Amino acid sequence: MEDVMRIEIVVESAQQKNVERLIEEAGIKGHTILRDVAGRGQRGNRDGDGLTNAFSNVCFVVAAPLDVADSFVESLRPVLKKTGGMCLVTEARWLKH
Amino acid sequence: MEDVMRIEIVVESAQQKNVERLIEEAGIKGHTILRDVAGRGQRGNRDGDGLTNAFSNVCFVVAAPLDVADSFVESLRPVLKKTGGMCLVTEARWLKH
Amino acid sequence: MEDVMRIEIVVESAQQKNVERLIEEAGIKGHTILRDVAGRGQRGNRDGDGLTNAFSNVCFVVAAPLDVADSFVESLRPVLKKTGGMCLVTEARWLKH
Amino acid sequence: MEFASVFSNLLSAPVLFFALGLLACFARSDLEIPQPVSKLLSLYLLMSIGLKGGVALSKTGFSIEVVSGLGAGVLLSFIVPVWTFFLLKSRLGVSDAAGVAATYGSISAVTFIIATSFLERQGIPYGGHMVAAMALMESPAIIMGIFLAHRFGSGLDENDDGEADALAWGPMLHEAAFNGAVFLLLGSLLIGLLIGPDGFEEIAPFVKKPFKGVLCLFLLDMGLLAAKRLGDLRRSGAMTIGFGLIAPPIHAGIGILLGWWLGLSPGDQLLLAVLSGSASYIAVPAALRLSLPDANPSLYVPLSLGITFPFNVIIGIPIYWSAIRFLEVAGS
Amino acid sequence: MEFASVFSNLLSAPVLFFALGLLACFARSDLEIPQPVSKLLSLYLLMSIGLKGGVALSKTGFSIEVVSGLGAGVLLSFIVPVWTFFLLKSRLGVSDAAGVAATYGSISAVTFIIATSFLERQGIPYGGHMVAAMALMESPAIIMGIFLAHRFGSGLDENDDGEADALAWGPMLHEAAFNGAVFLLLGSLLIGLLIGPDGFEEIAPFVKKPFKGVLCLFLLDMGLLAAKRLGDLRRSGAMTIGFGLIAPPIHAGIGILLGWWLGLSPGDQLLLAVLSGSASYIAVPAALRLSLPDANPSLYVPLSLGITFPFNVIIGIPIYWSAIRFLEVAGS
Amino acid sequence: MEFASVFSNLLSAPVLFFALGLLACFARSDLEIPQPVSKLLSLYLLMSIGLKGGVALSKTGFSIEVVSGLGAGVLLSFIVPVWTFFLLKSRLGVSDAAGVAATYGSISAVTFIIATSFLERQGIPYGGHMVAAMALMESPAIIMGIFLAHRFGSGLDENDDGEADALAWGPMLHEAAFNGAVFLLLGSLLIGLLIGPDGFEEIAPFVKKPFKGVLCLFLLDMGLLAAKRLGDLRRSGAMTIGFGLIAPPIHAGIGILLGWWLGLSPGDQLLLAVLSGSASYIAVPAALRLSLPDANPSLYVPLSLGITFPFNVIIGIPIYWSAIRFLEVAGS
Ligand SMILES: Nc1ncnc2c1ncn2[C@@H]1O[C@H](COP(=O)(O)O)[C@@H](O)[C@H]1O
Ligand SMILES: Nc1ncnc2c1ncn2[C@@H]1O[C@H](COP(=O)(O)O)[C@@H](O)[C@H]1O
Ligand SMILES: Nc1ncnc2c1ncn2[C@@H]1O[C@H](COP(=O)(O)O)[C@@H](O)[C@H]1O
Ligand code: NA
Ligand code: NA
Ligand code: NA
Repeated sequence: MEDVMRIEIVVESAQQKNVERLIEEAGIKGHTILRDVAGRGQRGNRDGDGLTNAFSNVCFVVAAPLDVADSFVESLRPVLKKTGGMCLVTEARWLKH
Repeated sequence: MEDVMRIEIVVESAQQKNVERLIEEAGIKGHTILRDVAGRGQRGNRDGDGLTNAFSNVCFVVAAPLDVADSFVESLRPVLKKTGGMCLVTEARWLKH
Repeated sequence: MEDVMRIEIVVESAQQKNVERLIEEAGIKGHTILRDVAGRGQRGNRDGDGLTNAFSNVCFVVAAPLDVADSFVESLRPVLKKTGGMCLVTEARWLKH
Repeated sequence: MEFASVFSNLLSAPVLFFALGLLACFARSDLEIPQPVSKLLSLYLLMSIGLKGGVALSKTGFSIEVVSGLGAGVLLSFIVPVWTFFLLKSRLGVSDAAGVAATYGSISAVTFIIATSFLERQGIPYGGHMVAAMALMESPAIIMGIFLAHRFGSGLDENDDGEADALAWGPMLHEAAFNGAVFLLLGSLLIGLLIGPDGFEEIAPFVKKPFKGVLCLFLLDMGLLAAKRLGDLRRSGAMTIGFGLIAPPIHAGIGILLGWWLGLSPGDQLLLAVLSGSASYIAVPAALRLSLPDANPSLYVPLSLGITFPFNVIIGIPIYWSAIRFLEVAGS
Repeated sequence: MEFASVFSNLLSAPVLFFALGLLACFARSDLEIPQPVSKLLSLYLLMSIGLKGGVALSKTGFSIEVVSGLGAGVLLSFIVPVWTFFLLKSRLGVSDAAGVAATYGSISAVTFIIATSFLERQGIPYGGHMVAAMALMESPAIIMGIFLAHRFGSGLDENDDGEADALAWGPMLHEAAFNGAVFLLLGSLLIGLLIGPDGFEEIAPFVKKPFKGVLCLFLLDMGLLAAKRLGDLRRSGAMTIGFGLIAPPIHAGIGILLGWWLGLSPGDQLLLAVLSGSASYIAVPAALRLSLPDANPSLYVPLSLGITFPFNVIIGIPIYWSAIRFLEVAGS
Repeated sequence: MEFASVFSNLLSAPVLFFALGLLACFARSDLEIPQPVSKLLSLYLLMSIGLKGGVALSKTGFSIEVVSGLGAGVLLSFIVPVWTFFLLKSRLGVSDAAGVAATYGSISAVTFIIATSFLERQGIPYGGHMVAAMALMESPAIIMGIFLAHRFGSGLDENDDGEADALAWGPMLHEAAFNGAVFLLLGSLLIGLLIGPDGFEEIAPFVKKPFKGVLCLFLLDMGLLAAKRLGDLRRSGAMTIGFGLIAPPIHAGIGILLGWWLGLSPGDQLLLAVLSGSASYIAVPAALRLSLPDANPSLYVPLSLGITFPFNVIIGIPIYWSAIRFLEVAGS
C-alpha cells in the first residue's frame, strides 16, 4: 500500500477535456470519471438534463502521488474560479499491484 | 484549503428529494448527486432496473463545513432508519477558489 | 458512528461479478456500485462506449469493518494484477442507524 | 378452438421474448437492457396505450356502457386490496400485506395489452374506454393499500421511536394521482380524446404501427427482471407464491361476474377480468417506496412480475375467456 | 380561418404533449425522461430534418431563390445578436447580454418543424433549402455572441486577476462550427443531398414516417425541462421575461420583411420568420459553456425554452402567417 | 456495372453515416451517442436480424443447402483462428495473437447486413439460414482463441506467480455460448422460426421497416468509435495494420472457394465470404475480457472496427462479388 492523495473534482461537463489535460500535465498516471453527475452549488442547480450538457457535471476521482498532489490541485484553481465546481482532497492508501 | 467533512450518503432513489431538503435545511451550500447507483445491503439487492425506481439508489457527496456536519449527519438518521441506506463521513480539505 | 474502512475499487465491467463474490466471501454486508465509469490508466483509455463493455469500468464503494478490511483488500490483489484497476482505502466513520 | 387460442398466446412473439428473457437470466447470460432503455420502452407503451384509448373514446363518446366499465374498474381497485390485505395480514404482517394489497388492486398494462391482442386475433370487439378504466385503477389501489397499512398499525411498528406516524394524506394522495406512470397514461388518454382519429393518424406510424414490435423488446426486459427477482421469493415461502397463482383467477372471476352483471360486452368483460386479475410492477412500487417504505418491494414486485404476470399471460387469459363464453352461452 | 389555424396548432399532438410536460412539472409529478433518451430524441430529430432538407435540396438544386434564402438566414443570424447585445448590455452586463444575443441569433429546430407542419396542414409549399438556412444560422450567432463579449469587456470582469483574456479565435470558431448539433444537422443535410430521393425512400420508414410521433415524446421532455427552468427566471426580473416575449415578433418581423423584399415564397417567408424569431436551447448553450463560461445558462436557456419557444409555437406562428398574408395581399 | 456497384455501396446512407462519424471524431466535434443508446441500437439490430433469418428459415426448411451453409460457416470459424494465431504469435505474443485470432474467426453483423443490402439492390437471392450460420460462428471462434492461448502458454506469462493457470473450460464455454449478443441473436432466430411469416408480419413495422434507418444511426456511432480507437493502433505498428487489410480478402477468398466447392448459390457465397472475412467488435471483446484478460482489447478492437470493417464495406464486398461472378462464369 502506498500513501496517496485522493482528489475528487466536480466540474461541469464542458470542462472534462480541460481537467483531463491538467491531470496529464501534472504527470498523474490515471484517473476515473463519473459522467452525468447532478448537483447544486453557488451557480445554481445542475440537474443534468439531456437537451444540452450545459446543466450537467462530471466527477473525477484521481489518486495522486504525494509529491505532485499539491501542485496539481493548485493548477485546478483557475478552472474552478472561471466555471465553478468543487475539489476535495483526502488522504488514502493505494493498493499497489 | 479549508477543512470540511466529506459526507457520502447512499439512499434509495425515492428519498432523493428528502435528502436534498435536509441538506438545504442544514444550511449546506451545495451537493453532488450520482444517480442510478446499484448496491446490496441489509434490505437486499438494489440492481437499479428500469421498470420502476424501487430498486435503485442515489449517492450524495456533500462537503459540509465542520460546524454543521455533525448535526446534519444526525438529521439523516430517521431517513436511514426508515428506508435503509448508508452514510460515511471522512475528513477532507476543500480547495477554496 | 463506527470506524470503518472506506474501500473504493475501480475494475473493468467484466470483473463486476468477481469483485461482488470477493466482497461476500470477506463477510462484508453491503456494497455500492457505480456503473459505466470511464477512466484512464496503465492499460489505456476506458471511455465506456456502448458497443461492448470491454472499455468500461465499474466503481465499488465498500464500507468494511476494520477487522476484515485488510484481508479483503489483500484478496483483491490477484484480480487487479490480472485485469488492472485501482483500489483506494480511506478511514471513515459510519453512521449506525 | 379454445386449445388453439391458448397456443396462439403462447407462441406470439411478445410472450416468446418474455421466455427468452427468463431463459437468459436462468442461463446466466450477460444479456441486459440498460435502464434508460427500459424507461424509454415503458414511456412509449404508456403513451401509446393512452393515446389509443383516448381516440377510441373520442369515437364512442360517454355512453352508459362506458360509465359502467369505468365504474366497475374503479370499484374493483377499491375492494380487491381490502380482502387481499385481511387475507395476508397475519401471515406477512401489516406493511407487507398492505404492499401486496395495493399491488393486486392495481393493474398490469402489459397484461392488458396482451389481452387486447388476444381479442384482436379472434376478431372480438372491445371498448377503448377500458384503457381509461385501467388508468383509473392505479390510484385507488395505492390509496387503499396505504390507508389500510396506517389504519391497522404499520405506524406502530418496532422501527419507530414510540410515537405512531400519522398518515400524511396530502403527499400520499399526490403520489397516488401524480405518479409518473399514472400521469402519462391519463395525460395521453386526454390528448387522444382531444386530437381524435385525424390527429392520431399523423402520429400512428410511431405510436401504433411499431407497437407490437416494441412490446417484444419490453417483454424481453420484463423476462430478464422477472427471473432475477424470482430468487427473492425463495425466502417468502410457498404460501406467498400460492397467493400469486390463486389471486389472479379469483380476482378475474369477480371481474367477470361484475362485468356480466353490468351487461358489458364479452370483450370488455375479458379486459375487466384481466385488469382485476393482474397486479402492478411499475406504478405501485414507485408510489409505495415513498408512502409505505416499510413494505418490502422484494416481496410484492417479484410476486406480481414473476408469478402473476406469466400466469395471466400464459394460462389466465384463455381460461378467463372460456369462462366468459360459458356465461354467455349459459345466459342466452 | 386565421382563428382556426391558431387552434390547429394549439391542438396538435406535439403541442399538447409540451403542455403535458409543463403540467407534470407544475403538479410535481415524478414523470421524467432519462437523459440518454433525450439525447437519442434530439439526435433523431436533427438527423431526420437534415436528411429531409438535403433531399429536398437535391431535387430543386441551387437556384437564386435558394441562395437568397440561405443568405437572408445567415445575415439575420449575424445582425440579430448585435442589437440584442446592445439592448441588454446595460441591464444584464456584458457576458449575459452576449449569451442572450447568441441564443436569439441562433434558431430552434423544433419551432421550425412545427412551422413546417403548420404549412403542410394548409397545403402551402416551402423550400427544402430552408433547412440548410437553419443549419447555417447556428455558427454565426455563436461567433457574434462571443466576439461581442470579448470586444466589450467580458475579458476584464471582476473574476480575473488583472490581465484580460484574449479571445481564442481558434477554439471558438471550432466549437461554433463543429458543435455536435450543428455538425449532425449539416452532415445529414449533405448525406441527404448525396443519396437523393431514392436513397431517402429506403430509410424513410425510420427518418420520416415516425417523425411526428417522436416529436411528441421530445416535446413532452421539453415541457418538463421548460417548466423546471422557469423557476430560475424569477431572479431575473420582469424586463428579461418581457424581452423573451417581445424579441420573437420583432425578429420574426425583420425576417418577414427581408424575405418579402427578396421575393421569397410565402412558405419560405414564414420559415425565415420563425428562424429569425426563435432562439436556441441545444447548440448554443453547449458552445457557450466552453467559449463564454461567464454567461449564466440559467438566464438564457429558460428564456429561450420557457418563454420564447411556447410563445412562437402557440401565438407567434399564426401571427407571423397573418402578417405574411397581409403583405401578400397588400403587395398585389 | 461492377464499378457502379462499388459506388452504390459507398453512397448508401449507412456508409455515409459511418464516414460522418469518422469525420466528427477527426474534426474533434463533440458529437456523441450516449452509451445506453448504442446498446439499444445493437440490441435492435441483433433482434431484427435474428428474427428475419428465423422467418426465412421457417420458409425454406432444412435442406442440404442449408446444412452446407451452416457447416461451412462453423468450419471457417474454427480454422480461421488457427492460422491467424500462428501467423501473429511471434510478433504479438501468445495472448494478443489469440485475441486477434478469436476476433477474426468471429463475424461482424453489420458487415453481413451491408452485404445483404448489396445483394438486394442487385436483385440477387440469398438464404435466410446464413443468419443462422452467422449466429453459430461466434462461439467457435471464441473457444478456439482461448484454447490456443492456453495451449501455447498464455498461462505461463510473466504476470503469474509461478503456477500456470489451468483453462477453466466450464466458464469459458458458458461465456462463449451465452454471451449476451450471441444469445439474443440465436434466441431471436428461434423465435423467428416459431412465429413464421404471419407472426413476423405483425412486428415487421418495428423490426423490419425502420431497419435501414436505424442502421444509419448505428453506423454513425460505429464511425465515432472506430475513429477514436484508431489512435490506439499507432503503437501497434504497420504490420498489424497490414494484417487488418490483408486478412479480410484472404479469409473471404477461402470462404468463396469453400462455398463454391459446396455448390452454394452466388448470394450465399458472398455472405459466407463476408462472414469469413469480417471480424467481431461486439461479442468477442465482451467474452475475451472475461476469459482471456491478458489479450489487449486496444489491439484487436480497433483492428477489427477501424481497419477491417471499413475495408470490407467499401472495397471488400464489391471485390468478393466480382470474384464470385468470375468463378461462376469460369465454371459454367
Ligand atoms: N458543498 C458541496 N458539496 C458537494 N458538492 C458540491 C458542493 N458545492 C458544489 N458542489 C458541486 O460542484 C458543482 C458546481 O458548484 P458551484 O460552482 O458552487 O455551482 C455543483 O453543481 C455540485 O455538483
Ligand atoms: N457496507 C456497505 N458498503 C457500501 N455500501 C453499502 C453498505 N451497506 C449498504 N450499502 C448501500 O446502502 C444501500 C442500502 O443499504 P441497506 O439499507 O443496508 O439495504 C445498499 O443498497 C448499498 O448501496
Ligand atoms: N491514479 C489513478 N487515479 C484514479 N483512477 C485510476 C488511477 N489509475 C487507474 N485508475 C482507474 O483504474 C482503471 C484501470 O487502471 P489500469 O489498470 O491502470 O489501466 C482506469 O481505467 C481508471 O479508471
Ligand atoms: Na388488479
Ligand atoms: Na433566431
Ligand atoms: Na470472420
